[in-house]
Parts: sequence; structure tokens; C-alpha cells
Amino acid sequence: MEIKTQVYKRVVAVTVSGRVDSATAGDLEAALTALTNESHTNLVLDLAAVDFLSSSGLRVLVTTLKAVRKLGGDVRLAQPSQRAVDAINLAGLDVLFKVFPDRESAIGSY
Amino acid sequence: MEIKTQVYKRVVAVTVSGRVDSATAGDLEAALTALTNESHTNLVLDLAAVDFLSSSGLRVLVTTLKAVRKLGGDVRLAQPSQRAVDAINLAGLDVLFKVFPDRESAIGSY
Amino acid sequence: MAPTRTRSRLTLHSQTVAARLDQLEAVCGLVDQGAHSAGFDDRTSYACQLAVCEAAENIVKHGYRKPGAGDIRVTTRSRPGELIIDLVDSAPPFDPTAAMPDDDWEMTDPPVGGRGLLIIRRVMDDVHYERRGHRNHLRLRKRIQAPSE
Amino acid sequence: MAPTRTRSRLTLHSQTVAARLDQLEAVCGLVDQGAHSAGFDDRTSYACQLAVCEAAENIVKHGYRKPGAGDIRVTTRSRPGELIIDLVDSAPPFDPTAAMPDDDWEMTDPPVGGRGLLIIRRVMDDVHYERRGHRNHLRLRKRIQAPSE
Ligand SMILES: Nc1ncnc2c1ncn2[C@@H]1O[C@H](COP(=O)(O)OP(=O)(O)O)[C@@H](O)[C@H]1O
Ligand SMILES: Nc1ncnc2c1ncn2[C@@H]1O[C@H](COP(=O)(O)OP(=O)(O)O)[C@@H](O)[C@H]1O
Repeated sequence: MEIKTQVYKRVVAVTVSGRVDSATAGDLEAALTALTNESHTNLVLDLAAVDFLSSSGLRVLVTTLKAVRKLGGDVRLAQPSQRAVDAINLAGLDVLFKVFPDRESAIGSY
Repeated sequence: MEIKTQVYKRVVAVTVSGRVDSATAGDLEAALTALTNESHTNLVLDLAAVDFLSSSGLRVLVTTLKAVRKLGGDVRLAQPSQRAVDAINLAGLDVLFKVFPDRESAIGSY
Repeated sequence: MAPTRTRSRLTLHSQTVAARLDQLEAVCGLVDQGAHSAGFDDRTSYACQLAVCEAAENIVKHGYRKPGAGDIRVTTRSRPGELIIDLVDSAPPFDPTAAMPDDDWEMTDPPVGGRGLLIIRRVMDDVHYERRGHRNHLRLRKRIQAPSE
Repeated sequence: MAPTRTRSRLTLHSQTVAARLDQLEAVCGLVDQGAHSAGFDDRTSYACQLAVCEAAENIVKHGYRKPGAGDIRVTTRSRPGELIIDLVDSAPPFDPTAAMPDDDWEMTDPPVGGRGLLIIRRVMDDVHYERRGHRNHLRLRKRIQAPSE
């Protein structure tokens, strides 16, 4: 798994790639927690290059969503891979996340 | 000249392509005035595909800049072509506009 | 272990892995192999990998609790259009078919966990559990309509 | 008019266009041709096109004032490393070399016009104006150091 973060004025875009499972979810959680601690609460997760997303990864997404929502923010998904979408749907969590076809529209949605 | 407009929540991205000269500047002005009239004042102009930019086109950029600035907005340029940059520099207007290497960072700058 | 062909078109793989999170990717690899032997497409294989990994992760986390405290025997059986995965562990008894997956929650309070059992049930056509001696035997079965052999 | 080669390496083009904004693109085309005959690269050619079009646009807008009220004779002379463009019109006298381009303004109040003369002076090495009879003669000259022939 790789995580890249782009901090914009009111939005942070986090590009996640590779395998997000129980072995790597901790790193993702640490990165996202660091952002929310710095009051970055409008998050865009670019999941275009995610090729595996297990319930451990989903748990991090939901935890982060709950945390930023309390602060008036949101977690929005940009161009998620089919595999990311399948995992989210199978877990019944698709209703939780706004999904955008590209990074630009996700960033522009805030 | 072609103009495409993408309205986001707080930003509008306007993609301009082709030749912006005295024959076409009026169309650009009409499009931008329509936006400011609808209170869209945070503008991103994507000038990647502009292949000619005369003083008539520059006049529209400056007029728009002045109009939106009064309303607290700005005109920011995304990935301008070399030709657009050359015209802006030759006209001594480069100090006026913030330039971003891609649309995303321009949109994220608001 | 090398694949064994029994009867005409059954392919069988079996491997024992330590019950550690860093072994889950290897388990996925086994499932992927089995899914392709069964003629599943990539997307169906991925769904099976997700489900089996959830089951294996549960054994590591909730069964043995301590990393490396035991092992998991993974066996895949493929025939055209069908994949069966058996997971055998010696952790305390747990019947995942008895547990109710948590699929009823409020948008204002979404669940941070409990997604694993749901994924397993949604992906698999059959989930069968048996306690035999001091071992849990979990059998997951996936079938597709028109296998591409 | 077809290009004329006079002496060894001079290429000359000349064309008269109606003084209308929709003719400016054709003027640009002429300049581009001349610039390439002079061995200029695309970027330098573009700068010359910008400058000449500003001058021609001024003749249309500020000289004749009414579209199609007259015409502009455009002549380009190219030799390796040098391009000379002559613009001849019969609008009222105007000497752009006498006008001071407006290059001094406040960030809080940027200029919406007056960029044309500035661009012409910045791009060209020489700008020469003469009134002859009832015509304005404007000569713009651009030279580069190492022409690629
Ligand atoms: N192999 C197992 N051994 C013991 N308990 C288990 C096992 N698998 C699942 N469980 C129990 O079922 C619950 C739901 O599991 P699951 O849906 O995978 O979600 P999660 O693992 O995120 O809690 C677990 O929290 C755990 O209490
Ligand atoms: N050919 C011309 N004939 C008459 N006036 C001219 C001519 N060219 C330029 N001018 C005058 O000089 C001014 C500055 O010209 P220019 O820098 O091209 O900017 P703009 O055309 O945008 O005003 C014009 O506004 C006009 O008053």
C-alpha cells in the first residue's frame, strides 16, 4: 500500500494505492488520523489504484468518516477502482460515501 | 475558440481552447460575465489548449478579474499553454494572475 | 503442495499457513488460483478472495487472538463453475453461520466493524460450519452459472 | 501574390486585406510564413504574429474605426535571421512610436486595455513610422541571433 497526500486550501486529497488489508490498514489509519488532528476534515480519497480492500480497510474509512463528520467534514471517494467499489458494496457501506468519477469533481464538491 | 464550463460548489472551471483574439474575445467575455452575474466569482481558467491570445483576450481576463475581485473572488490560471503564458508576459500582466500547474491545484487553491 | 487432479476435472490445492495477518495475502493467492481453475473471472475471484480472507482474518484475530498461536489449513477444490474452500483451525469453537451479520444500522451511526461475516455471506453460495474434535471446520462454496473452462 | 525572391536570400510576400477583424488571422498566417522563411522558431514566429496582429487590429479599430472602411497592405520581407513587416493603411495619421505604452499601473487597478503597443515594442527590435501622402507606413523589424536556415 502507498499513501500520497495533497493538501489544498479547504480539501485534502489522499491517494491510496495497492492492497488495503489488515496488514496495512494501520498505516492508512495513522495517515488519516494525522490529517483530522490537523483539522483537515474535508477529505477526498482517490481509490483509483486500490486493488484489494478488506473489512479492515473499510473500518478505517468508516472511523474516519465518523470523526470528520463530527467536525463538519466528510470523506468523499474519487474514481474508486472496481475492486474498491465491490468491497464497499459487499460490505453494504455504499450508502455512506459520495463517489465522484474523478479527483477534480470530488475536490470541487466541497 | 471553444469554451467549456464546469460548475463546482465554490469554484467554476472554464476550459478555453483555440484562438482567443478580437474575433472571439466577445464570446469569452459573454461566458465569463454570465458566470459572474450568477455569483460565480471563484474562477479557474484552464488555458492548456489556447494557441493564440491577443490583447483583446487579455482585456477580457483583466475585466473579469476586476469584476470578481470586487466580489471577493479571483481569476486563477490552470496549466496555461506556452503561447498563453508568452502573451500574458509580453503584455506585462503576469503579476496579476496566479498560475497553477494543473486544474486540480487551481481548483484546490480556493 | 503441488495440485492434485482427482477424478476427471477436480483440482485440489492444500496449504497450511501460520495464523498471522501477514499470511493472508498468501491465502488470497491460493483462492485466486482455485478460482481460476474453476473458470471464474477476475471479479468473481476477487470476491472469493475477499470472503476467504475475512474468514481467515477472523480466525487469526478472534479465534487464536495471539499472532502465530496456531495455524490454518486452507484447501481449495475447483471444478468447472465451482470453488470450495475449507478452512480448518484449532482455535476455540466459533460458528460463524450462527452469528447474525450486522446489516441494519442508521446512517448517522454507521458500523465500524462487523463487515467480515456480511461479506462472506454475500459472496458465498454456501457457508457450512462443523466442530470436529478440537478443530473448527469452515466450508465456503461459490458457484457460477456459465463457467468458461 | 506569389513569393518573390530578390537578390540571393530575400523572400518577399505582399497581400492586401480588407480592414476587418476577421482578416487578422490571415495576417497572422502571412507573418508566420515570413518568420519561418527567416528561420525563426515557432515561439518567435508566434511573438511576431502577436505584435503584427496588435498593430493591424489597431488600424481596424482605432484607424478606420468602421469595419471594412479601407484596407491594409501587408508586406513581409525575410532573410536569414531577419523579418521585416510593413503595414500600410489610409486611415487618419497615427504614430504608434510617439505614443507611450502604458506599463506603469497599480496591482489594485490593472489596465483593461493599452496592451497592444506594449506587446509590439517588446517583441520587435525596431518600430518605424512614416506618414507618406495620405497613408500610414508602419515598419516592424525582428531579428534573431543565430538563424537556423
Ligand atoms: N473465528 C472467530 N472466532 C471467534 N469469534 C469470531 C470469529 N469470527 C467472527 N467472530 C466474532 O464475530 C464478530 C463479527 O465478525 P466480522 O463480521 O468479521 O467483523 P469484525 O471482525 O470486524 O468484528 C467478531 O467481532 C467476533 O466477535
Ligand atoms: N492605428 C491607430 N490609429 C489611431 N489610434 C491608435 C492606433 N493604434 C493605437 N491607437 C491609440 O493608442 C491606444 C493604445 O493602443 P493599444 O496599446 O493597442 O491598446 P488598445 O487598442 O487596447 O487601446 C489606443 O487606445 C488608441 O487610442
